[in-house]
Amino acid sequence: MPNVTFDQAAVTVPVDHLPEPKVLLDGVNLQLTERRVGVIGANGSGKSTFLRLVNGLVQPSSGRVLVDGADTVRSVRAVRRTVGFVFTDPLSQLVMPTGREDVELSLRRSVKNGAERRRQAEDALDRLGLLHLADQSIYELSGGERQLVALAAVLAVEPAVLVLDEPSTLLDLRNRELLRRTLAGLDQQIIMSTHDLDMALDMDRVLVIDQGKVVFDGAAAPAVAAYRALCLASLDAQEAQP
Amino acid sequence: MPNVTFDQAAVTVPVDHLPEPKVLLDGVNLQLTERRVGVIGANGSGKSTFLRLVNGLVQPSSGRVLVDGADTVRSVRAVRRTVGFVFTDPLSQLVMPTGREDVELSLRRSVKNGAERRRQAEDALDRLGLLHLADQSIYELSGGERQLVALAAVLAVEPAVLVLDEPSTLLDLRNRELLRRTLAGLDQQIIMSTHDLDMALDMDRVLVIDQGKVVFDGAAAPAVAAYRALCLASLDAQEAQP
Amino acid sequence: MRGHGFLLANYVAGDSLVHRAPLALKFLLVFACGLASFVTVDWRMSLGMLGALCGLFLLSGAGPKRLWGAVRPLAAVLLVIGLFQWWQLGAPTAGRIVLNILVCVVAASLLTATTPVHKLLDGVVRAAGPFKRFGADPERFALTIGIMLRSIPYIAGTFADVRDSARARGLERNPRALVLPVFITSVAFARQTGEALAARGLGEADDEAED
Amino acid sequence: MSNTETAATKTPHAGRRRWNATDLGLIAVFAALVAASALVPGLAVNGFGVPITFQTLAVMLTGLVLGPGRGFAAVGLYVLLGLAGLPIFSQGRSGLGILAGPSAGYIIAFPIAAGIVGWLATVVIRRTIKARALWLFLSATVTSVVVVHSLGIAGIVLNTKATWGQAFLSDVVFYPGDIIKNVLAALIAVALHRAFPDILVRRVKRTAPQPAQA
Ligand SMILES: Nc1ncnc2c1ncn2[C@@H]1O[C@H](COP(=O)(O)OP(=O)(O)OP(=O)(O)O)[C@@H](O)[C@H]1O
Ligand SMILES: Nc1ncnc2c1ncn2[C@@H]1O[C@H](COP(=O)(O)OP(=O)(O)OP(=O)(O)O)[C@@H](O)[C@H]1O
Ligand SMILES: O=C(O)CCCC[C@@H]1SC[C@@H]2NC(=O)N[C@@H]21
Ligand SMILES: [Mg+2]
Ligand SMILES: [Mg+2]
Repeated sequence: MPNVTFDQAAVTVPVDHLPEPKVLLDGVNLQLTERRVGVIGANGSGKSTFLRLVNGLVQPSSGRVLVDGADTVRSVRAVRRTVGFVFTDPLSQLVMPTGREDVELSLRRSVKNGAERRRQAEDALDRLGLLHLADQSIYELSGGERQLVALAAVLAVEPAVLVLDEPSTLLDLRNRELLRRTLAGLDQQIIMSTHDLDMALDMDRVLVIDQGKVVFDGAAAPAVAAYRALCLASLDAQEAQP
Repeated sequence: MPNVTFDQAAVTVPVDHLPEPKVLLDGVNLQLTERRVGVIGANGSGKSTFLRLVNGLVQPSSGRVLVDGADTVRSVRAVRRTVGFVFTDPLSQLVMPTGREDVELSLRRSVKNGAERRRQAEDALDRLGLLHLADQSIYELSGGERQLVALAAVLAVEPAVLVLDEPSTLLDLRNRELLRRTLAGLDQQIIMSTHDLDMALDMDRVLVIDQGKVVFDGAAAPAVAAYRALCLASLDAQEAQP
Repeated sequence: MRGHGFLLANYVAGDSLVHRAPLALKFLLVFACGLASFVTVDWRMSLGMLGALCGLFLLSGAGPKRLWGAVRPLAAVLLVIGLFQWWQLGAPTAGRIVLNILVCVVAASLLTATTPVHKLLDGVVRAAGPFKRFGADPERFALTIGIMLRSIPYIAGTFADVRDSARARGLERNPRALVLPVFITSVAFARQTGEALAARGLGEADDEAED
Repeated sequence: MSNTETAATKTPHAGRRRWNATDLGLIAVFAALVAASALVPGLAVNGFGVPITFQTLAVMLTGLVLGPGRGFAAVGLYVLLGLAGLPIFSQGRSGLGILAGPSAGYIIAFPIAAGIVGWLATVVIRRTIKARALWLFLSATVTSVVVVHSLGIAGIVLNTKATWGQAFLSDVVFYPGDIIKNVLAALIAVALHRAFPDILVRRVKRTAPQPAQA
């Protein structure tokens, strides 16, 4: 497995109306070498920021993030060749008018031959049962169909590390199961954030993030339990308030 | 409760690269008078299309949809005054920079006086406990807060029917619970699609849509069971295939 | 990027003199600055105007950060123009041209930073009122302007987002992957916004009225 | 209930179709696109201080994608707001004074050009599937020569003391750039029509006639 290392990585951004910069992620120290790593936590806790660090979409304000020894800031290009990224919102990822074109675009870098590229693109779409939608405008697909197309576009290039930011939000029961099976069948390392706790339970290691800090790091079941406890505590706190 | 009537409503669209127009929804006949109606089904089955028919965002290609007797095509404005619509992604719904301004925008048509509008907007935000976030940029709100602000903007004009298209998919455990409680406290008729089957179980009546047809219509528990069965069947069919 | 004042500073709640000044007066100021930039012949006059406007801006409590935020997107353009005109027409003229542009930008930002959007819309509705008899619909006209003002930073933001998604897939050198999506996302945003308005019963033509 | 009453008033396709909210959104966003394109630094400047800008690309694209009515409205809105004082003309300029400057003709030509190229685009989209890009490019180029450049030259002559010959020569420098921009506009327009097939020529027809009574 590849080795993703967080070395005191922190992310802060200045905010217009605040005197102090806002801390999105606070000095994270980790080595991820498991095959399936889950990231869970509340809305706004910092999950997406964490994942974006892995392929250099967000750069650490201090500290470093290394993928197999390559620094995500200094060797972005090498890192991006290793790390595939699936966004939560498929529309912010799909950039071409149709699914087929989008998958082919993904393959441009690795497959030079046009016919071969086309074949591989159709293959990738077919694996998720999307071939019949290949030429439909992505804006006329349903939400779930779009999310699957976005997934296909990234899976097509078979990156060594696959980072998925809540990949199942728009999926139905069946496609969620399909995604689970697809991910189970992959050899790559997978780092995935999710609000779907059943999916988190499949992981080999789960991180719970809260307010920019990793507050739990361990096996799936206790991690999910820890997260549930966090939620309940904050709901009760709110109940008590008014 | 208001009465939403589907009278042989069908939606078909021509697709460029297909010889036949695509059928998104196939002659639906229904009367919805229950207080909480759930809509569940696979990705691409036609849920969003169904919901959009209710407030005229999609027009039936044949047949009619009536809300309290008003045709969604001929009397769109009247229908839209009665029916509020909440999208999956609150960012695509909030069109102004802050919650306050967005709610005031909602009220523009009904309240001409600026001061009065401001008062009503604050009222609407306060009812959902959001007043303290009124002037914060919508980009700085958490996912759950954003969804609730979007809800407040829709509720401000006091629609009699509230249509929600997968409102909880982007939310974490806590915010999902918060949304559930908020919805439970509303007097309006609610028609909601969701992939969260726990949420579907709260409903008084649940429709299962499959390939543009309503294939089940009844109480929540059997509906969810029927949908599960459908999913399993199609997964097994796929397993058997290759 | 999305949420930021780009070219036009975002509204800042406040109770300053500028906040309380009538909208018409603030608009007149913007309009006059647009005209003045063609009348002023001396860079010192432009500098004076710019100083006064910046003073007003800071007086409103919107803060220097916001001011800089609004001007920053133009910094590169202004630098290029400044150097080019310096070479062509000499320093005083170059200075005047650049300062005049800054005057316009700061004046427009002064208006948007101290006027909440709905007041701006109300103002447009009133101003467009007389055109009603020619079939104009002031409310929809104002709404369109409101969306346009909000779209400028959004489009600037899509440039950044699109670069992100191209990068995430290692396509940062592919011009197709960088240019086309900006337009596709902008159109998608337009339709999304339109639908969001329609769903709330805003922006549709009166179906009860003459049709 | 209100059937009989509304049946008489609602004749959707009689006369001019009124714009719906989505149309307003498109008009607003394309106006913003033109504004954003004006801010991309235009490096070279011709003899009279008119810069090379991306506005022509955005203006043509607006027409090609939105068609005549909405295209004219979008670019018209852009010009109107620029004249009112928003710093959205080339190089961040604004205000009525621009009408006295050398760019005046070009700016007045923009909305007209968007309208005309929009009308041509409607014809092209209705008639062709293949080689659309080529036809769209030709439409844009013809419009740009006939409308933008000729009005632009007239503006220069009127507002400066130049002769027609001088004005023409100073305008010629824009041709290579404009042709490249029109190629881009046509390619982008084709992609946009594929991504949003119903954006210009509405495909969704109401198939069956309305049942008269429930
Ligand atoms: N560029 C930015 N400027 C200011 N704040 C930001 C920025 N990016 C993110 N944030 C804030 O940082 C926090 C963490 O964001 P992040 O997107 O990582 O959360 P998340 O855990 O992925 O949440 P969700 O479950 O809703 O996706 C949020 O409060 C967010 O509003
Ligand atoms: N304008 C359109 N043109 C062609 N096909 C369309 C159009 N809009 C939707 N579709 C198709 O119609 C089907 C139903 O779409 P709809 O959005 O209603 O599904 P959904 O049940 O909401 O799915 P999801 O759970 O993924 O949101 C999908 O297969 C989609 O591809
Ligand atoms: O000042 C303005 O905003 C308008 C500038 C007009 C520039 C004209 S448009 C046609 C020609 N092609 C260019 O690239 N620039 C000029
Ligand atoms: Mg996230
Ligand atoms: Mg849907």
